[in-house]
Order: sequence, then structure tokens, then C-alpha cells
Amino acid sequence: MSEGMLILGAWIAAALTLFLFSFLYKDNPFFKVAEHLFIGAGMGWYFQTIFYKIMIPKIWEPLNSGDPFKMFMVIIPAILGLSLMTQFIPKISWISRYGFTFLMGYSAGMAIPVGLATDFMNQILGTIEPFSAFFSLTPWQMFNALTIAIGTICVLFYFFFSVEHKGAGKKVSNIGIYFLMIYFGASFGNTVMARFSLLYGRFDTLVNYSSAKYFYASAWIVVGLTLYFLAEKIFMSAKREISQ
Amino acid sequence: MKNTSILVSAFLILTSYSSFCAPKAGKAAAPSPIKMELKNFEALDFPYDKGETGLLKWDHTEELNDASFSVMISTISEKEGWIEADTFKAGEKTADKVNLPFWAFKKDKNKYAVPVELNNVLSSEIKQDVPFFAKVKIIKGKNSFESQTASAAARGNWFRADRLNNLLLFLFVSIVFFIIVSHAKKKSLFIRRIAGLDAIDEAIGRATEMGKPIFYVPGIGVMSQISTIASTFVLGEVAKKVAQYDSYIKVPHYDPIVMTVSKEIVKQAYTEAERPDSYKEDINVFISHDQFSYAANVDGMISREKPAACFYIGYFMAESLLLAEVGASIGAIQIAGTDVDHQLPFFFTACDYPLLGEELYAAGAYLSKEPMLVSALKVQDFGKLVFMISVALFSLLLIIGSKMNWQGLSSTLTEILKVY
Amino acid sequence: MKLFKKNIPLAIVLVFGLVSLASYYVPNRMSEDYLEVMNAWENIVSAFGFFLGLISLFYAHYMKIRKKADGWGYSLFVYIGFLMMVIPAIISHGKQLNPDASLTWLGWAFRYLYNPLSATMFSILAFYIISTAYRSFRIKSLQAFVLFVAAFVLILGRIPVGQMIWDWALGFTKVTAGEAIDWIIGVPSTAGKRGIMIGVAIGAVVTSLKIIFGIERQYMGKD
Amino acid sequence: MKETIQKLLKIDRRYLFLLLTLSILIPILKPLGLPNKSISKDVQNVYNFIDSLPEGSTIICSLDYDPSTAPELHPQATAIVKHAFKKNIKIMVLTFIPGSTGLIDQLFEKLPAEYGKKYGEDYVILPYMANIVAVITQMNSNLYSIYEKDKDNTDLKSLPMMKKITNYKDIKGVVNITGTAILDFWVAYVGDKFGVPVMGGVTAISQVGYGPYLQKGQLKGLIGGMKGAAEYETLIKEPGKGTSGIDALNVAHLLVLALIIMSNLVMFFFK
Repeated sequence: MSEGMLILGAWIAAALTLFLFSFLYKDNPFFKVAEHLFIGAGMGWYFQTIFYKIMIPKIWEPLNSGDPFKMFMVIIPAILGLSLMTQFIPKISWISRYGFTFLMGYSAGMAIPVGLATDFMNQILGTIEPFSAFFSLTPWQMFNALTIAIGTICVLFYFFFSVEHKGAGKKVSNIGIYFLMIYFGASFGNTVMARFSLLYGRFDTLVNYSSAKYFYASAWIVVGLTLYFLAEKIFMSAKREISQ
Repeated sequence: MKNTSILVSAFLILTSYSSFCAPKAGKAAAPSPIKMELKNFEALDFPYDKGETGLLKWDHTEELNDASFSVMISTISEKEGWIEADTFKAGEKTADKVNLPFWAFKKDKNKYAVPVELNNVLSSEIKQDVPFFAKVKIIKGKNSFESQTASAAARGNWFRADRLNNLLLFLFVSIVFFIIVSHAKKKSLFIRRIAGLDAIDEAIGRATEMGKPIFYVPGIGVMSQISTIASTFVLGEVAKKVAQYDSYIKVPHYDPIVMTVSKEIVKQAYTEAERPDSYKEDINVFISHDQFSYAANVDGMISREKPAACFYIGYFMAESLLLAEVGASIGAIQIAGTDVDHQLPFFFTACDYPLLGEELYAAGAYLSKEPMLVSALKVQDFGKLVFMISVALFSLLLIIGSKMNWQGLSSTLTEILKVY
Repeated sequence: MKLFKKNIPLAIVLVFGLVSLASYYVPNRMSEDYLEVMNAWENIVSAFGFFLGLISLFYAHYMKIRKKADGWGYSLFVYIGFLMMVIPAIISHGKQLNPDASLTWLGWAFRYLYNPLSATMFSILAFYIISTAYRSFRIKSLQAFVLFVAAFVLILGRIPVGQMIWDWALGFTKVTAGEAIDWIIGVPSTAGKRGIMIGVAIGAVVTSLKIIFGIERQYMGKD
Repeated sequence: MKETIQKLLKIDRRYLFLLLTLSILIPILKPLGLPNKSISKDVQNVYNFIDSLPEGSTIICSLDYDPSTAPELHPQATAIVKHAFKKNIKIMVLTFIPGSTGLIDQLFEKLPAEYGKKYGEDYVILPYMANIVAVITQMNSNLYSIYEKDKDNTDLKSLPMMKKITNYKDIKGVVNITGTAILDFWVAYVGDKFGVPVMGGVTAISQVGYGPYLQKGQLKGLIGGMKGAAEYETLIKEPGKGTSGIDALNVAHLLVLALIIMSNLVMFFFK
């Protein structure tokens, strides 16, 4: 790729980045352009992935392999896939059901034992494990082990659907809510840094693109956008005055 | 059980085989004056696997103390092609260290049990049952001795006895499920209030009054995800109410198959509300099959069309806050539900009515009051009860056990609950 | 007709559901092959599904342009964006890097078109996190207070300056900010998360049972 | 007066956006050098390990992060590579996620020239591989059975620095910088099994999860998030993106805290 293309790329990348950021000020034509371009580019990206990673190796090649078994194993899902297209013809659109029912069964069947194993048995184990050597723990560790066990039970009680949360039940489910609050707060707070780092990364790239090597791409685009918003503001207030 | 019979027959074949060929191997490799033998050395198929692993066993004897072993494997013949598969010291790799539960494997501390992963040893993918030869080099000080040769075939087994705990739990859950569901009564069962779902009426009502649209965002799940299935259920009920109020709903989609299903559901809802003529094809729109362009476009739509109510129900990742915050900035009533635990904090803080985790699954039953579905909720409650009781009971047992020094209790309990 | 519209699809769900379920308990190669085939089928069906989506997207924007609906001009950019990814992909046969590790046309389009758009959208979350925090971490009740404290400690304790503030204000407790964070994440927050996870797991198991046995069939439409 | 202050509760959120923009942009343009003196034990351990390696020994750097986690992880990788180059330690770069190839190119675009290092003699970059477990296990016997060529399709064995390397026995340590679970594989399959010292660089969020590995010594050291990168830069006395990044994060975090405290104060005293 030539140097020129890389500089052009930097200009495009800087412009699209700033166009998306401009949405934070308000919706505007530049954002709309970036947004629609993004839909196209996103679909285009998936199109080429599906074409080169699925259509060619998993459909085209087996069909041309001459092995009847392989061909058969492609033709069935291909027919199921094609059945989805009946969606465009309302009268026979029910045929599209065949396209996904097998998926529903397959994934429902897979979900059951794995759900029981990792999220049920493993979690019981994780909760009770500290108790196996309970008296060799420090009082603080004892307290923590009990807190986790009791907290988990209270949270689960909060989710009970067939019991009305009254009296003692209300107290238990209230304690559960406090544990949920701590989880929500902690999890929110924990994400802050990751998101700020991302923004730092974007800004850092923009600053990089505003160097002389890229002919000050981001700087020029920021100036352009600012001028646009100023002009729009002046134009709009002038228009308002006229209409008044 | 079938397993044991396979094991036994394998054992018989092998012991006969190894006793048959042992003398030969012994003669060939006996340069040293002092002879060390492995007692009861045998090669077996490793149980409960798909046929890529063999198992070598021999007894621990006094003379093996502070020796070390080098396990040799050949898949060609007992004369050539030996590859070193494993090396370890005496006392390591005894049968009690094999990662299998007590009901599936005899955990004898005085026996060595060495799994041999043929895949790794041969560094090639194994596609069928593989016969192999095995011998062990015993290294003690400067001397080394070779054991007799044994052979077996690694074969695919038919049942994972180590997952018996999981299977029993599954059977238990399904029996309870069928008992409760088949006794579903016509009269309505009690369900506790779920604030997020009660707010649906309020949200739709407000949108109707203000003459503004309603957005229903089903997230970025595919049809086979449970949260998406739950979401289509809620969509059905919401669409029915929208049709009754004669309001306007828009459903932007990420996955085309989910869109296909949603179209049927919304159409059906309009028919049930006796407004089939109000149904429009452009209620369900496809946006993009790419996470962030989907979020960007839905954000744009929300900020332009200014809906009075936004529903975010289904499977969400990072876009949860991208959507909810834009919705909040235009002052829409927001109802959100997902089972993705790490996105719940964002829905919880940015939306008016969050449905937390499981409440999403309960939504279908809550809104439709269909006896079958409501009784399935009971099964869910029952499952939670089982969890609570087992945690309480097991921890009590463990605490008492650790006070009374009951040996083996904790390892037994651990193995019962462990995932293999 | 009911047979084709309802019974056969439900039977398919039942059969595939039970076979997939059994595959967890059967270690044989056959169950592995089955999963592999299912995976491939899922890929192929969703590939066709993708084209369903692509057609409806193109059709919707084509209609907008033809009817000259509001903002129809922007719809042109959907096609432009699509071509800007697909044409380079065809030229460079779906590869992002040349053998000498320089960018291909597709690599260029990915790096300067798709990637900045995605990354920027993702990074906008930083702005929304700050406005959400401003709005919702107001202490209106005891519950809100707990939420506030957990979030506050996690935000403060993650940065060096925050740790210094912590040591200055709470140094006498001999608990460092890192230890406080570890405790919050490791103990009460784990209990909260575990409760949600278990509820979700049980809900998922029950819903899966409902799907396999055809009790939940909303996803098929009703007729 | 009261009313104006009350308005703060419903302040136009765009002012908040502006404040955040400034708090991140200013440190990039002009690093503030906010205090970051404390150096965590785990980062110090990574530094000590690499610092004590004899000249001319080889380490593996498995760089497995994509653009979404690059702001945190790229400075870590840069610092490690700089340190190794300074100490004349040879580097073998691997990767197991496709998204990181571009970032690896970026990393080695300028650095080697600055330290007078040559490709093939002081460092080598191997191509992307998909199946991590198979690759890292196989490398214990013979790495050339997996990697015949480097990423430019040159015969790997023909490169000068590879002359003495056949498997893990010739490798002094592994540094894996990743935002995924790939570090777990290195610990389980290479650290525990073959006894190669494994060190990690991870995002701030996943850092907590590696406590047990560090405690048991399965991980020899760990660099966590941008703070870890900044600490490492302090240790090698080369302030870079990690230092300016942690500045930006410091200010932005303080801003969030100030805002939520302010909104609470306004609510309490003026409502």
C-alpha cells in the first residue's frame, strides 16, 4: 500500500471518528453519513467473512468434492437455509420454520447439561468449598465464607416468583437486594476504567493523525465541523428572527 | 454396566497378552544384574473418553521408592517406534490423583495410574481406535531397568460414568418438571409482582397519549439464545397491547432469523387484538448484523423519532448503555431486561424499569398467565429451593465434619458436585 | 396441513434436542462428529439468514431512494459503505495482509473504514458512563447508598491518585484500596452475581425443557 | 441562587462530555506527570525477571490483543520490548488472535531501529496460528514442526537467532500480553507442564482474576492495565503512552468522582 493511500486512510479514519463523535453534540448530517456508511461497511465486512469463510470452504468446496456424503451434508442445511427466503412470500412463509427449528432443538439440548454443570453444580461447590476446612480459617475468612453463602441464598430468594414477599420473606429478599446493589455498583465501577482507556485510545489516534505526517488531518476536520455547527447556529437563529 | 464389561474384557485380553509377551521383553532388555519388575503392570483403555487415551497401571512396591519412571509408547510394534510419553517420580501419578469421581474409578493410593494421551504423544489427530504398546523405564540412581511390555487399544466409550451426577440431576429436574407441568391447574397461580412488566401498560399508554412511537429492541442475540426466545414472548404481548391502543411500534433487528420470527409474532398479535389491518410490514426492520453499526443506527433512529417508550429486551452486550443512555436523553420511559449479568448494572442505572436476569424468563408466564407457563415458573422456584437447601445442608455438614474431623467427607461431597 | 406447519417442526425440535442432550453423556467420537455437523449446519443456515437480512436491508433503502423519502440521500451511503468493503475483499481474495505483511486493499478498508467506526462507537460508552453516573448515583435511599459506595470505591481505587487519596483518608484502617476492591469483588459482589447466575441457569434449563417438549412454541408463530 | 444551583442536577449532559474530552485530551497533548510512585510487586517481578536474564538469551512474547484492548495493552508490550532490547535479549513474537497482527507490525515499525536491532538477529515475528493449545504443547518438542516459516515466509531455520533454538529448553521465559483467556493456556500448558516461567500483561479488569496464579507462583509476574504499563515505563525510565495514559485516566476518574459527589451535594443541600 503506497504512502498516499495511508495518508488518505488516515483522513478517512479521522473524519469518520469525528463524525460519530459529533453525535454527542447533536444529530447532524455528518453523523448520518457516517452512520449509514457504517451499516453498509458492517454488512460488507460480514458479507466477505461469510463468503470467504463459509460459502467457499463449507458449501462450494464440498459440493465440488464429488463425495456424495459430503454433498448431502451440505445440501440439507442449504435447503433449510433457503427455506428462510420464503419469508418474502407471505402465503408460504411458514416454511421458513424448518430453517431454524433444528437450531432451536440443538441449542436447547446443549444448554441443559452445561447449565446444570457450570452454573448449578459448580456454583454450589464454589459456595460450600470454604467450609470444608472451616475451623482452620481465620475469623475474617469464616465471616466471608458465611457472607457469600447467606448472600447468595438471599439473592435467590429475591427471585422467588411463587411466594409473596411479605413479613420475614420481605426482609430476606431485601437483604438480597443489597447484595445485588453491591454487585451492580462494583461491576459498573469496574468497567469505567476499560471504557476510558478505549476513549483514550481513540483520542490518541486522532492526535496522531493530526501530525504533520498526515497533513494535520484531524485538526482540519475538527475546524471544519466547528465552522459547520457555528454557521448552522447563526443561520437557524437568523431564520427564527425572520419567522418572528 | 456395559462399561465395566468392556473394562473387564479389555483387562482379560491385556493381561493374557502381556503375560504372553513379557518373557520376551524381559530377555531382550535385561542387561543389568539386579532386576526390578513392575507388579501387575497392565495397559488398558482409559475409561469414559472418546478413545484418545490409554491407561497404564502397576502396583507400588517398596523397592520402587525414590525411583523415577519414564513411560514409553509405541503404536507400531513392541520392537520399534518407542516414544517417551511421560516422566515422573515415584509417588506421583497414583490412582487417587486421576481426575475421576469415586463411583467411576477405584482410587487406590498404592497403584500407579498413568493416562497416556495418544493424541499428544503422537502429535497427530486420532480418528479410530488405536492399539498401542507400552513399557516403563524404571530409573533408580544410576541404574535403569525396562519393564515388560503390555499392550491395549484406546477405544471410544459409550457412556461418561463420571458425568453420572449431572445425569441424575437432569433426570431429577425433568421428573419434577413433568409432574408440576402436567398438574398445571386452570385457576391462576400466584406470581409475585414484577414492576418492570407492570410498567408496560403505563409505557404504551403514555406513548399513545403523546402520539409518539414505541421502540422495541430485541438485542443482538440469535434465535437459539434463551434470552431472545424470552424476548419474542414479551414482544408478542407488547405488540398485542400496542395494537389494542392503536399506537405505533418499531422493532429494529440485528439477526434476520429473529426478524423472521418476530414478523410472525407481531402479525399474530395484531390479529388477536382484532386489528389485522393496522399491521404493517415495516414494523420489523432489519438494521445490521454488526454490533456497533446496529447500535449506531438504532441510536440515530431513537434520537430522530423520539419514541415515548423504549423496550430493550433480549441479549445485549456493550451496546446496552449506548442505547439506554440515548433513550434516557430524549426522556423516554425505558424498560430493559437481559440475562447477561455484566450488562445488568447499566440497564439498572440508566433505565426506569429493569428486569433482572431470571425475571426476563418469567415475563412470558407473567404476561400471558397461561397455566402451563406459570407452572414452569414453579419449577424454576423449585430449582432455587434445591440450591438453597443443598448449600445450607452441605455447608452445615462440612462445618460439623471439619469439627469432628470426619475424613473423606469433604472430598466425597466435592466429587459429587464436581463437573467432569 | 397442521402436520407440516406444526407437528413436524415440533418433532424436529424434540429429536435434535434429545440427541444434543445425550451427546453430553456420550464420549464417543460419534457424538463429537454430530456436534461438528450441527455446527457446520448452523453456520450454513445463518449464512443464508444473513442474505435474507442483506436483501431486506437493500430493499428498504432502495425503496427510500425510489420514493425520495426523508433523508433518502443518506441511504446511498449504505451501498457505498458496502461496496467499499466488498470490492477490496474481492480484489484481495478475503485476505487482509499480503505475504510480505503489507496491507491488502481489504486490510486497508478494515483499518481505515470499519475499525475506526467500530472503535469509536465502542468508545462513546465512556461519555455515556459519565452521564449515567452523574444521573443515577444519587443517594435517595439506603439501597442507592450501597450502590454508590460500591461504585465509588471501585472507581477511586483503580487509579494511582485515588489510592493516594484513600491512604490519606483511610490509611489508619490499614486496609489498602486494592484490598477493599478485592473484598468487594470477591465477597458481597460474588454473592450478588452468583444469585443472578444461578437464577438464570435454572431459568435457562427450564426454558430449554419447555422448548424441547414443545410447551414453549411462541417462536413458531401461532397458526 | 438556589434555583441556579438546582439546575445543575439537570445540567445539559454535553457539558459533561466536554469536561471528559478535555480531561483525556489534555494529558495526551501535555503529560501532567501526576504521581505514580508506587510500583506493584507483580510488575516489579516481571521487571526483575527480565533484568536478570543473561545477555543474548531468548524470550517468547505472545502478543494477543486487538484494537479494542490496545490502549491498555500496547504500552505494556512496548515497554517490555524496549526493556528486552536494552538488555540485549532476543525476542520471539507469537500471536494467536488475528486482530493483533496489525498492532505487532506497528510495534516493530520504529523500535528496532531506535535500539539498533535487526530482524532475524535480535527478534523474529512468527505468523498467526489458530489452535493455541496444539501449538504451545507441540513447541515443547520441536517448534519447527509448527512454524516452518516466519511471517514473511522466510525459512525460519535460516534466521541467525534461531540457530540455537529448537524448543522450550532454549527459551528463558514467556511474556503473554492479552485481553483474552490465552494467558490461562500459557500458565496451564507451558508454565505448569514444562516449567517455563510465564509472565502476563492483562487489562485492569481481568487483573483481579489472576490473584490465585500469582499466589501459587504459576505466574512469575503480572502487568495490570495502563497503570502497570506506566509502572513498567517508570522502571525502565522511558515514560511513554502508559504514563500519559495513566495521567488521562487519573484525571477522568477524578472527574467522575467529583461529578457524582457534586450531584449528591446539590441534591442534599438545595432540594
